[in-house]
Amino acid sequence: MADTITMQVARYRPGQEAEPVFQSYDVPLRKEWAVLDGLNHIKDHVDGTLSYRWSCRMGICGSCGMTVNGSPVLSCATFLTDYAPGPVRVEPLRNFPVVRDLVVDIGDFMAKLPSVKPWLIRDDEPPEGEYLQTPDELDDYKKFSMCINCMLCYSACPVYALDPAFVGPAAIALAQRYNLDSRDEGAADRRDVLSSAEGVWACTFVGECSTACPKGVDPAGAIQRYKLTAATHALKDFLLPRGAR
Amino acid sequence: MSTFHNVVVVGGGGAGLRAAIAVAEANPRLTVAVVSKVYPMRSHTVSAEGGAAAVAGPDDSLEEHLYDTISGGDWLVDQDAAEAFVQEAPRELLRLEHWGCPWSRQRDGRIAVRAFGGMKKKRTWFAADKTGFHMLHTLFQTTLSNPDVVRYDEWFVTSLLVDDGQVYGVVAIELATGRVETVIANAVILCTGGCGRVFPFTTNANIKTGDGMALAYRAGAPLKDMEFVQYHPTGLPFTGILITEAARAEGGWLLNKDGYRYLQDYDLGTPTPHPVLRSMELGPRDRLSQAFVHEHDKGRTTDTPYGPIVHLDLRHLGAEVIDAKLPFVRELCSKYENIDPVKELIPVRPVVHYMMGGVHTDIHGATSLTGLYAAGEVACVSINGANRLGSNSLPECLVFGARAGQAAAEFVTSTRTAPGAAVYAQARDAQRLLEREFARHAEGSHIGGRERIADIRTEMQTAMENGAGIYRDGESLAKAADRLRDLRERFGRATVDDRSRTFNTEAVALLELSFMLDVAESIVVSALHRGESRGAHQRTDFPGRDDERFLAHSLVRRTPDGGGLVDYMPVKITQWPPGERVYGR
Amino acid sequence: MRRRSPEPLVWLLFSAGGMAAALSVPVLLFLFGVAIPLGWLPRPDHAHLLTVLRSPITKLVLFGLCVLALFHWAHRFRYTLYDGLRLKKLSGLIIVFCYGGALAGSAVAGYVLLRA
Amino acid sequence: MTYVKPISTLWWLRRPSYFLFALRELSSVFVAWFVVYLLMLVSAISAGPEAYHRFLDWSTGRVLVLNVVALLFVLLHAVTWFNLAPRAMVVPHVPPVVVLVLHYLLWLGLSAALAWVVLR
Ligand SMILES: Cc1cc2nc3c(=O)[nH]c(=O)nc-3n(C[C@H](O)[C@H](O)[C@H](O)COP(=O)(O)OP(=O)(O)OC[C@H]3O[C@@H](n4cnc5c(N)ncnc54)[C@H](O)[C@@H]3O)c2cc1C
Ligand code: SF4
Ligand code: F3S
Ligand code: FES
Repeated sequence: MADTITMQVARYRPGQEAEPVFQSYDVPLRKEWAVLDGLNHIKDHVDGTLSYRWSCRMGICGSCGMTVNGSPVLSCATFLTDYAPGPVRVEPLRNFPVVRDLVVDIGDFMAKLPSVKPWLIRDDEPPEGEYLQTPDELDDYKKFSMCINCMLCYSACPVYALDPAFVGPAAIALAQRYNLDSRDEGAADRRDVLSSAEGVWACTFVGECSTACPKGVDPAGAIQRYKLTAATHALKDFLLPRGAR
Repeated sequence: MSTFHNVVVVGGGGAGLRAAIAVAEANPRLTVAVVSKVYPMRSHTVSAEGGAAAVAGPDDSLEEHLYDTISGGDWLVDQDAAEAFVQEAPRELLRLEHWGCPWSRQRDGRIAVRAFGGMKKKRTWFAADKTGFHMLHTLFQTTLSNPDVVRYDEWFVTSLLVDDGQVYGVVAIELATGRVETVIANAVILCTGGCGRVFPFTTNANIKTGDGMALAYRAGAPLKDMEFVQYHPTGLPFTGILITEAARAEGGWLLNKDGYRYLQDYDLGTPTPHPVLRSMELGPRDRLSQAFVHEHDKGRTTDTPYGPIVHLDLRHLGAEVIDAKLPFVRELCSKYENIDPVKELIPVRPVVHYMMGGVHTDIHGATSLTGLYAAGEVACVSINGANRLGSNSLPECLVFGARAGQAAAEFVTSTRTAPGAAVYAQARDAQRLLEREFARHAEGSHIGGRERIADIRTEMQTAMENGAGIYRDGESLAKAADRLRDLRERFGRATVDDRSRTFNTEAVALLELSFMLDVAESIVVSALHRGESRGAHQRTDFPGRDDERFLAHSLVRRTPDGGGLVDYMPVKITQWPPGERVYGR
Repeated sequence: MRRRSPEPLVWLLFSAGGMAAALSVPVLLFLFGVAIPLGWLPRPDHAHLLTVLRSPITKLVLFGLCVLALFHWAHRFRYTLYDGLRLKKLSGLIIVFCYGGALAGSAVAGYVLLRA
Repeated sequence: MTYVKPISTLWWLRRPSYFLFALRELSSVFVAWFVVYLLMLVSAISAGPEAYHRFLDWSTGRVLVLNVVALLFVLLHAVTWFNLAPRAMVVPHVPPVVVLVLHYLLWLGLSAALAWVVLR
């Protein structure tokens, strides 16, 4: 095994470049080094001006998403040796405006998130103790509660690229996380946004969101399930006379 | 430019978000801002795995949780604070349940609890082994429903605005634009988390650089018990990724290189096939980490390129238990170590994990400065004493986050003091100061050569590991203090190559390093002064606990020349006089 | 009042069509489009096919299949034009072409099957 | 001052998975073609034996090529459709694999039944 690997890193400094350019760096190739370790090596020892986000380096904070050799991944959980002998191409996440180097603007998601009301909605006062929930009921939504908001799914989804108004995979999965929670009563409140044209109906089930998801959330499944729910609802509305509803 | 909010919370982790909700609930007319250098859901609370302790079942009692906490903290715990803590923890965790936290459940639908190190009863609530993740996201999503909570995401706070001993807001850099902004407020709550990055090998995220401790320290608030740094006994070599204590609570064993459960040699009980509470692998973290050092001295650890290790054995638990209770452990091991804990041993070593010390506060989260509050890991309310028990920290964030929020809300509702002209002048100055600071570091031509931020940081971390590690003595600490003085001087020559305003992470790293140097120094000074061994602070030159002289909290204040001045305040003891810490017997 | 969108209903038709097509089209296309013309299988007796075709059940089933399959095409093709060729601007036109086409096709199918 | 990367109309050529998706979407055209072909067949059958045989003769050559391509696309449609089914249809207490297997069994059964009706 060679002991270095070339990383081609996309650089974009507003005011300096009109569009991203690639800069190559040679970094040591070590068995346990993630792509993020390579970037940290560059930043600490070669070029302090390289900008990117990271924090937990254990795949749970969701800040280090990047495009590595064309695929959206968590750079702290993707290893350099998997790309040996290289070069490794590191670019910012696709489908988001690039702020600087590998940093993208996820403001769009942050603005959309509250619109699907991802919080527990109840009309009544909470009980003295806990709401009871069996392990089976927990399993009904557990998968969808694993989202770390890393945005890999948005980066993978071509529909989001083409139609930025699309609410998008993670936000819909989070809405489903609450819709399917036995303690929640807010499904009706979420329906307007979810079943709008920019909601689930914009998704053509490309499925790349679920392929990209590092936490097994399966947003594509969440969306597809909601389509079924929404369609059943619409059918009922359509078939039943107004008074009977 | 400046904006105004009644209360500013610095930090969007467990403590910060809980505090913000508490402010909004206490008085809906108040506006509250959450300023955080990362998006709130990226805060380090997200990495907490094991669980959150609160008395839950009928077979447990507040008394027992209180006693475990006090003895676990080697009696350096303020018993009134700990009492408030154990009393309010269950309610707080229950509130989180009402907000949707997916706690793991028993068959009948009630909350499940698990065992944890140093706890006599099973009282640790958990959401599989992603407890912090679920708690943080639940809190974050709950704040989304509250329009009174205004967020300033990716704003880096650089200093507090202080006028005449009262705090009136913060100065911050908006990272996306590089603009220096001020947020004026009647009260500030610091919830910036810990400072593990002061050490080389830590479970802590990149963002845990002790900013809030340094902010308060510089503003004149004393830091308390800074010498107590917790090493967690089971971190993965190289990455420092934590293998949660829950792995041992579910029945994991620690083995030395001969496959021997070595903890039995360190007065931690006798090995049994099934886990026994407060015994062996379920002893407290300080004792387990210390045992590792002794094993190493006896040559019974295994050497690896990343230092000596022992092994954590989960194989006998079987795939089913591991997948149900410890799925993240399995995921982390396979991802970062390429091993499957169902079939293989996990290499582990002690790793810096948690800061018992912090900004000194009373039991309402109030600091010594008017208008300044602190909660979470940044604060030292003194419920953790000389050694925090696993799973006490998450509920601490909630209990004291809520208390600080309420106290701050009351304070701003009842006082009329408005920020004077001096504050606004300071706000204007702050911008110029920061610009000048950067210009200085950005200048290429320094007398005495240029210094890289990363080099200074690495040397600081090494100095801390060597001088103020699991075992320390007067000599090692003095040497560390020297090194730090030296590094501070070199810091003046540190250069920033990045001149861009947009998302300048090099500038952030520079500011963080300056914060860390302050924090490191406060740790070393405090440790030098405490001539005894207690909990996580083990002096080889003073091996015994000395209640005569040191049953007291250390308080370190910053002197004008940048040094630290240490004095002591008494520990509040209401029920339990200091006793012997007994585990496994 | 919630804005009524026809999207769920056309999606249901799309899905039903997708399912019907997935289940029955491969075998039918294989038989009549490939295997029989190639002579891999003997040509079925005309009389037999006519009897089968004249049964009202067959007519109904085939009619259902045609309508659903056409709506499946209409819906999917609409999005193919939107995304694949980036023609969302022409949305109005595309909708008329696709669903209109499906309706017209259904009418033809009805006519052909009734007459058979 | 952010940079937004323009999207090419040929975006679906950029990644193999996108290309496969594009093919899957295109399958609908061949489903529609099948309807046309089926209706032509029905007309031919109802028009009498000669028409029927003429139709089958016509179905060799170029039409056959078209039908082979159409068959491949329709198979792609069927396989992707069944594979995705368990994700949309979540039946409580039934593992997704079972849903998947049931779909394939149904497909098999129905195909056999149709073939039997035709070839009997
Ligand atoms: C790996 C790991 C596992 C753990 N497991 C457990 C467990 O099982 N049980 C338990 O009880 N405890 C556990 N702990 C401890 C516990 O998680 C932490 O002590 C707790 O989460 C700290 O929360 P916090 O809100 O105080 O700070 P954090 O969650 O660290 O949040 C700090 C916040 O402050 C902000 N901030 C910091 N500096 C600035 C600045 N200069 N300007 C603006 N914003 C700033 C950050 O952006 C962030 O939002 C664990 C810790 C670690 C490291
Ligand atoms: S759904 Fe998966 S990919 Fe999308 S943001 Fe959540 S964790 Fe990331
Ligand atoms: S990739 Fe996009 S189109 Fe739908 S299935 Fe996923 S959101
Ligand atoms: S650094 Fe946190 S997910 Fe990669």
